[in-house]
Amino acid sequence: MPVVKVLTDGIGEVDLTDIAIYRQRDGYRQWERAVRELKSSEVLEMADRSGLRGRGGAGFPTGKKWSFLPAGDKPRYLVCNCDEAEPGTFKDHMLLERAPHLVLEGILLGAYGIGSHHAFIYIRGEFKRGYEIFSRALEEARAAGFVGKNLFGTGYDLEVTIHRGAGAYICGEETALLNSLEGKRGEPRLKPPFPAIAGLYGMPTVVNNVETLAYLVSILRNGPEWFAAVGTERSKGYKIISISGHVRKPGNYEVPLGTTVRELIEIAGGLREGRTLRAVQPGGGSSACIFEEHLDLPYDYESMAKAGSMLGSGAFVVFDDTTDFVKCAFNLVRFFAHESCGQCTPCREGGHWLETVLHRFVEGRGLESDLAMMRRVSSTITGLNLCALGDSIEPFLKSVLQRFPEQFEARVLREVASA
Amino acid sequence: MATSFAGVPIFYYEALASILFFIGLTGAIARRNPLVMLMSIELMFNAANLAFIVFARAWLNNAGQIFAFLVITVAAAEAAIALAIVVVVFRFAQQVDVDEVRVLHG
Amino acid sequence: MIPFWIIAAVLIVSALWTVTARKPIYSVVSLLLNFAALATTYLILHAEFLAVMQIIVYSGAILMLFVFVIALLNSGIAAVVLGRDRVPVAPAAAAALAAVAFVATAIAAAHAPAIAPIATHSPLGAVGRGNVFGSIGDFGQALFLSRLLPFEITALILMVAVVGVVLLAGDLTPYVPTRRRAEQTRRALREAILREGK
Amino acid sequence: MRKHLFNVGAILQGLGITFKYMFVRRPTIEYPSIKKQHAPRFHGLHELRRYADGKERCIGCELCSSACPANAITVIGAENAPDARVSPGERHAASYEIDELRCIFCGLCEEACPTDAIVLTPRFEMADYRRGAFVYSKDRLLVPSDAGVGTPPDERPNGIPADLGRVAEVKSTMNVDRGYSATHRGEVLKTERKGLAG
Amino acid sequence: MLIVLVKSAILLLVVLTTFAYAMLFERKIMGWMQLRPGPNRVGPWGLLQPAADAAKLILKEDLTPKTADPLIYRLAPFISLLTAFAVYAIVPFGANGDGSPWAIGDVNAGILFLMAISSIGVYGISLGGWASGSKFPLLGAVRGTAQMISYELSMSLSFVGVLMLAGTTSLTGIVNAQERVWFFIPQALGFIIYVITAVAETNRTPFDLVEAETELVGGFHTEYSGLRFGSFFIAEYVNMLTVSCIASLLFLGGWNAPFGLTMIPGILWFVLKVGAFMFFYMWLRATLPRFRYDRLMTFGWKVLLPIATLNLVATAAWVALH
Amino acid sequence: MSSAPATSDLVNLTIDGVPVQVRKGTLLVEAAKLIKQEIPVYCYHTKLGPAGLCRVCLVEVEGMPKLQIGCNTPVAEGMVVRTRGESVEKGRAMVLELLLVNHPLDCPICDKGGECDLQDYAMAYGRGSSDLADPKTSKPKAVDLGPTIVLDEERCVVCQRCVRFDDLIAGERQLVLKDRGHRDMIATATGDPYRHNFTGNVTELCPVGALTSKTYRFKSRPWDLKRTETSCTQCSVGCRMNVDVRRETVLRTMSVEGDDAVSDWWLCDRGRYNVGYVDAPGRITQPLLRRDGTFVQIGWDDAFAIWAKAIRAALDARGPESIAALGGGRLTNEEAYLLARSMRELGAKNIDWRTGRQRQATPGSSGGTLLDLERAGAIVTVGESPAQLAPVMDLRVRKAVRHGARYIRVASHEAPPTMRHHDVPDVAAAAAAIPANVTRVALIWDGVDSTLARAAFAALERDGRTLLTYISGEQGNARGAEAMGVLPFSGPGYHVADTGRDFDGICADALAGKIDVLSIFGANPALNAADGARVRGALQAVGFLVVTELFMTETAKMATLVLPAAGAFEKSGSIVNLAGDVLPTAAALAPPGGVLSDFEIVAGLARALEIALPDTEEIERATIAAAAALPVGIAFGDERFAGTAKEPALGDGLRLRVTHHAFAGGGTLANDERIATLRPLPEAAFSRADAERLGIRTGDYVDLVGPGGTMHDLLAEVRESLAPGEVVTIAGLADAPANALAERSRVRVENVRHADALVEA
Repeated sequence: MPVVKVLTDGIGEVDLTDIAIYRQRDGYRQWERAVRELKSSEVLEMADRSGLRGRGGAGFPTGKKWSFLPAGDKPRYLVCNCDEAEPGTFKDHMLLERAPHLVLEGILLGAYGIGSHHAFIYIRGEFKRGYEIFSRALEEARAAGFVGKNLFGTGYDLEVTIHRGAGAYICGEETALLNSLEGKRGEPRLKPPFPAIAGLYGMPTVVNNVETLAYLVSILRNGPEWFAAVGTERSKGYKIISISGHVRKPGNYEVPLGTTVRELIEIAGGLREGRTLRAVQPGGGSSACIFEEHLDLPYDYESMAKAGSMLGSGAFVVFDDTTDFVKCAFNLVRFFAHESCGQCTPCREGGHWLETVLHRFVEGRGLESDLAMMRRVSSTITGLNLCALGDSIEPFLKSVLQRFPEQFEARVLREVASA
Repeated sequence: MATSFAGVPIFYYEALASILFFIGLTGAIARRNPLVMLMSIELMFNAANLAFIVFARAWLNNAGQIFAFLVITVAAAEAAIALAIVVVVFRFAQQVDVDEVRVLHG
Repeated sequence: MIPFWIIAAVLIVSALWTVTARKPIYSVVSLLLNFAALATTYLILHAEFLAVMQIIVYSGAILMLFVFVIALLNSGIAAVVLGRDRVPVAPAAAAALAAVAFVATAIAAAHAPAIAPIATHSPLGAVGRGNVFGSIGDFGQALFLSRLLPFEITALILMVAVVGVVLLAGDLTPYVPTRRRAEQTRRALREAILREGK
Repeated sequence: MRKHLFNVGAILQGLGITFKYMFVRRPTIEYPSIKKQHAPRFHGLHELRRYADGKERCIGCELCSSACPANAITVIGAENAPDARVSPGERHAASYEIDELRCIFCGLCEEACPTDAIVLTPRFEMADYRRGAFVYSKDRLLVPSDAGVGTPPDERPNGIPADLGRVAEVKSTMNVDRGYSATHRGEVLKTERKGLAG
Repeated sequence: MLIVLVKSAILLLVVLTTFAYAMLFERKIMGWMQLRPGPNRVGPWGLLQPAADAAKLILKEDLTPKTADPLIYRLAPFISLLTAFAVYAIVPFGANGDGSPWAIGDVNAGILFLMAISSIGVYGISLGGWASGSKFPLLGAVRGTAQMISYELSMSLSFVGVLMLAGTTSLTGIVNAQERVWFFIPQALGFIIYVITAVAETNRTPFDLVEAETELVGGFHTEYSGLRFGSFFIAEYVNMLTVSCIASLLFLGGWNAPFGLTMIPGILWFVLKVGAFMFFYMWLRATLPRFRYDRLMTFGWKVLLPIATLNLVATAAWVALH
Repeated sequence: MSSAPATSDLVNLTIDGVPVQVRKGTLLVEAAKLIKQEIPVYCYHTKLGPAGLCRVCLVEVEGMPKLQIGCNTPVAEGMVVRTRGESVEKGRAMVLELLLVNHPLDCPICDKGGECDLQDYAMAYGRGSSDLADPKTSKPKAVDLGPTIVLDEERCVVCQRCVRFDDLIAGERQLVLKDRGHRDMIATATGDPYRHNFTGNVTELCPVGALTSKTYRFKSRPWDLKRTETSCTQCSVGCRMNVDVRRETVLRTMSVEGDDAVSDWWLCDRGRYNVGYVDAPGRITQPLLRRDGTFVQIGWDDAFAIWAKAIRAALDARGPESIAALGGGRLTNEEAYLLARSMRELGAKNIDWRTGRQRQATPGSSGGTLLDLERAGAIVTVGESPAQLAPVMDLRVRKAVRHGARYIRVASHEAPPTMRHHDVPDVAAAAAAIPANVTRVALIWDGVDSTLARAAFAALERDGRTLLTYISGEQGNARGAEAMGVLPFSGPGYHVADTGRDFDGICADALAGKIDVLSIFGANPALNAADGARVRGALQAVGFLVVTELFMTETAKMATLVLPAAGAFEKSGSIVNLAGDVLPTAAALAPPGGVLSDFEIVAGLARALEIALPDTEEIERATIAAAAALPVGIAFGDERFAGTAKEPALGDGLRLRVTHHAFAGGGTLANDERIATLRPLPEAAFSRADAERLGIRTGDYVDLVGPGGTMHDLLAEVRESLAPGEVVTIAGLADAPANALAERSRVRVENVRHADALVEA
């Protein structure tokens, strides 16, 4: 079983929220080392060499992202995205609550890596407990001298600000998050300009996921080569997978990238007795399903994309033969329609339209023409949107429509009772 | 020769004819409108005719009547030509004032 | 006697009106009245045929011609403006004098010794009967038998008059039907355009 | 020309035809006593219809006015009072006038109307003595408030009519008892038909 | 004298009634020929229509245009009316056993009298048209004058043939001369010429250029209204009646009965012939369109007049040879 | 525009096969316009920039996998763009279908029907049908947003143009998008009525019929309107505007697209909405002569004759000194020229346009254009800011501030603006507040206090710095009137002429009984002059007072002869705006019967006086020459313009300040019932210290008593920005004329009635 403990090391064993315990386990050592011994460009280079890719969903190489920041004397900001709201994902939640100091250290390292003096963490509004834990952790760290002015006597200042969201899925999108952070309506910004050029308050900004930043600690500790040695050719390192659905032991499992899908199901205890697998949604609510024929694919960014889906944030949802995919599709579409910010037309109107239609299907009042319409509308609105939310509506719906049309056709109202 | 018809002395008719003639004459001299001048001339013709007929009656000889008839005929011809001239002159000069139309004065 | 005076009065008044009327049409109307009275006089004087002729030719044709010309000129563009009428003192006085002299002569002549009438073959009879003095038959015989030459000469004169009138007032440009004229114009235009084209 | 002048045969032929027609039965209808039944789609006097619930169909959109080739229609729109709507939706015709003297009864207004409010009825008797009487305003164009047809409008708050743009089933709502002439399909005519009119 | 007055009164009544119903009759006939019922609202079969028309004309406002010459404008209808009725002073309607005619006055030169009176009749039209002081009446008047002068010539020439055959100018004499043969047989050409010129003289279709409502909006009487218009109207129909009478007298044997049907009174025959001629008038109106003005003149001068002259010469030759 | 761009700034690309060369950074939407190729847009607006929301401006860019939005894609060298084609059309059709999914098809009801972008694009690019089977969502219609705007939520396509206008252009940030997803909707952030000086622009920006003007709602259909392009004459900016007329009524006014130089495509609410006076019932339509204390209607011939007779009598009795003429701000250049010329033909020199508080309109040779103002690095206002005097100029200021300019107000007593600003106590502080690196400074003066203007000019003038001056006056064509010679000391084209008496002098003469005939053309000094009591006295002292007016204004009521004059929409001519631009005005409709334009009135008087008038061509030529003349030799705050008004004596009490309000005024503003809700209430603003001292709270009613008069029933407002010792009221309100009290005099507060007490009573 390829389950590893890198980030999850100690979680469930000791109380990592206690700074003393965390420091016993080499906590903040890397942070002190970085500030004292390394230049920020060295941190950046290590991140780059490790091949670490963004764990938030898009999988963009972290080092490359940092390198987009323009040179100049403008203030730079690092924002840690802890607005984990993708259906099926619960890894950041866990890290925030169980290993807040690890997260904080990651943030500090990231901020140091880009030469920022002010880092922000945007915590999802619903993570009340996580917020409290992290706040306490931050206070402890501040008291311990890891955050604040003139750190370790080097003259390097770094402030960390916690910001709580107000419960909008869209604020997980980096520009919407920045808007929300600025106090504006949480809706994605028009790109270009990208946040690296004009982000928070118009300044160069990097937005990184909690998990991404947290891995910086172990990368610095073990060296980038250690990290790059694991995984497949382009998807390197480890990843926490949130496995849920029709498995016996759902939960977060940290594995090297490239573990096969079948293995992942096994890790989570396998299917229930007598059930057969129908589909797996490998990357959260916005990813398309993969099916039995994909079971032996390695779970990495490239393979998932090749299979027509994506790895996303690592939310691995398993569906067995008891699944009503119409209801699933409705549930997901309703979620996206509800979470749409309403800025751009395809997402706003298309999502709502599909939700209405799917609701009819759930009630058994579908129309024959709706099937073609859903395919047409969902596929056309993809790619027309300002942010990825609108594009998230299609994949799951499309894949189940294609794979299980009989489930939809069964809900088509064939005869209207002549009233 | 009868000196009176139905109690009217013949010279009454003569006088009547001469009065009509001179009325016509005056008109022909005094008016400038060629139409009225022509009508005055017709008046003079008729006065003469009246005299002819009176004398024809007096002598019971219809030579006078014949003469009057010829006069009527010629008067018709004369009127036709004169009116034609008037029309032509009007077309030509846009006026019919005989004093103003003096193209032929030489 | 009374009919005579009435007729005389009508004749003189209408004649005066003819001469003095401002509008020529009034002259025509009064002259019409004059002619009617004159025709009545002719009937009294046993000139039945002439009375009818007076109406047909004078009233019906000659005067009609006047009306026609008046209407024609009236329909022209320009209003006919005439100056004041002439009242030449000397000729008027002379005319008045002549009139007096003429009347005097007439009265004198009336008192001259009577001359025997040169009777024609028709008797004097009621007007309206056939073959009496002045009736159509009587008149026709005189005209076509004894007075044929003057009648023919008059006919000649009439012929000349007709030719004259046609020459004077007629439009002597050759008549071209509208359609053909339009065709000619078109052809001329086309030729002109072709010439211009060169 | 000669051809025309001497075409006696044609004249005789024509005389024959006219003579023959003296004995042909005449198609004339004794109009005031016998009224012709017009086709239901005959283009006659306009009427403004209502929905079954008594609301005016007209929303004052002026499309009829702009469609009218004779500029006979004048519409002035106004906003509905939210608590006492004249028509469904926000807008109604505060003034709706048709000058029937200008109208050419082409029916384009009917075509243009999005709510089937204006229709041309088969009613054609609208003679009057004053020109002003031919300017029909809403008081004469609107059908009685209980003469509505079609489905009542959607009761959504401020909603647009449910049958906006759909053709309703009955063309005219004219009713004999209400003083309109009985001209629409299914009505019994008051007088019998006679002669060729039948 | 009294007898003459009584005769005149009776005749006036008869002529006026005839006029009234001739008008109704015309409208009826035209209606039938045009597939219409004709007047049928006033009285049974519209028989009271003439009375209604008369009432209307009497009650109508009598207008004199500002531009009109008031005196002549008012005089013209009377001239028309007067001349129209004056003809009946000499028209005979039948004959007693002794040969004396049923007429107000019998004149030897009857036909000449007729021509004289009818030549005066045109004054009504030309003076009325001129005096209205507007364009269309003036045009109507000018046309009317020219047309009347032109056609009167041919008409007179058509008379002359009859006169030569009858050897008299008395109308009674002419009728009597037709006891054996009606003149429309020997004078067929003359009769045709007469029919044509008679239509022209009374300004009826197809020679109604004087009125020509489509071009001249009524021609000479455009401006007239009320009774003055009525006068013209009456004159026109009385003239129609007159020329019908003349046709009957000159060409159709007057009151002579055809085919020896003498049991029917002569007056009835006369009325029948006049009626037939009147019907022909109306028939023509219902059939033929209007002449163009230049064709009318061309026809009158270049066709009718030569033919009439030819007819005259031929008749003269025939008479001379017999 | 001033210089041709360097070649390096240019980018070559191909749009639909057509090679285009445009400036670097140009967006594809704009580039496509160059080749007349339309890319449909809803959220994009040239003046608002891209937002990328509506997604209808899709284009295909070679080398890019997805369709790009044309509104936010900058051009790049060698780019190959297709604005047509299957995928583009499919994408656009989809977007339009989605836009229509919840859009009610009540186009026949909708005011926008006929000029609606959604209609047009749906016809041009849409599918023509939809697979929608479910009922559309129902949302509130006719939502009252504020005194001017009504929102139809169903029709909204959430392009956010209005929101962005309010944020980026007006800077008010009142409108926001509330709620999320398909439920999101425009609303004011606070829930208060949407109210500022530029609200009307959102109705124009709205691509659908969601935002409509209350004044135009259901009044007409666009195709029935007759459109005339003219210039607004409400204030001295002279914005180009389209006037839409139907049935001899001005139904609406619209801004002119492409008018970058003057209005920057916007209109203020006053210019947009104050049009209902054209057919107001109070309009005078016949000359009125005062006879035995009441006005009787007379004919124009009589009016001219009586007027001319009075002038002749005055000239004969006491010479040209005894006649005077006032007014010019409402007149066009041609009218002003004719007036000045006619007066000088008579030998009269007593002629002036300055009947209000403004002293000067021509800023002198340092005057800048409105575009210059936009580019200034610092903007200093002395006197009143243009916010209420010349609102569209205020938009330029806002634009400059958004671009980083520093906005400095000297001793301002107005409410603080919603933009970043610095209030400084005096001119010296203003000079100090200007950042050192700023080379372009704009100085805006309200035209009232010449001394202050001179001081400001002197303080701000510095080597290496461009100082641009502006006078944001209260009268529409004041600068034109000055150029045309409606001044006692200068003739057309600023040529110095014999000096007559200015407005103050005329008033003084009138009070001394020296003026026999005073003719006032389109001015209302009784309401607008600073020292109202004195001016009213002077007007009453004039033997023969003639007023040309549209309405029975305060001045007209005092006249002997009132002549009905045509309004701004009813005459053609030209005006000169505050930046010196000569702008044409065009008649959009004919004046009511019996009403003449001032031009005709002056010409009629001249004819009655038998003065030789120049012919039309000469007037035209002279007007153009005078309007184009450079104001050489006129200083900013020129002493010749300064006037003779004295500072009132010091005393106890609060110092009275008078401010303008865009909707406060007599005449056309007072007689337009359509804008009744926009007119301000008579108010008095106190500083917090004074209010506490006097026990006044916001909402109370107070009276102000000063030397010579009282202002009754003013609504009190406590304004934080005010310095203690001042009370501020609004000028030009007919209900409570501020000039009942002399400006800057000391006033007492009396008769304070508390709001809660009033409610109880």
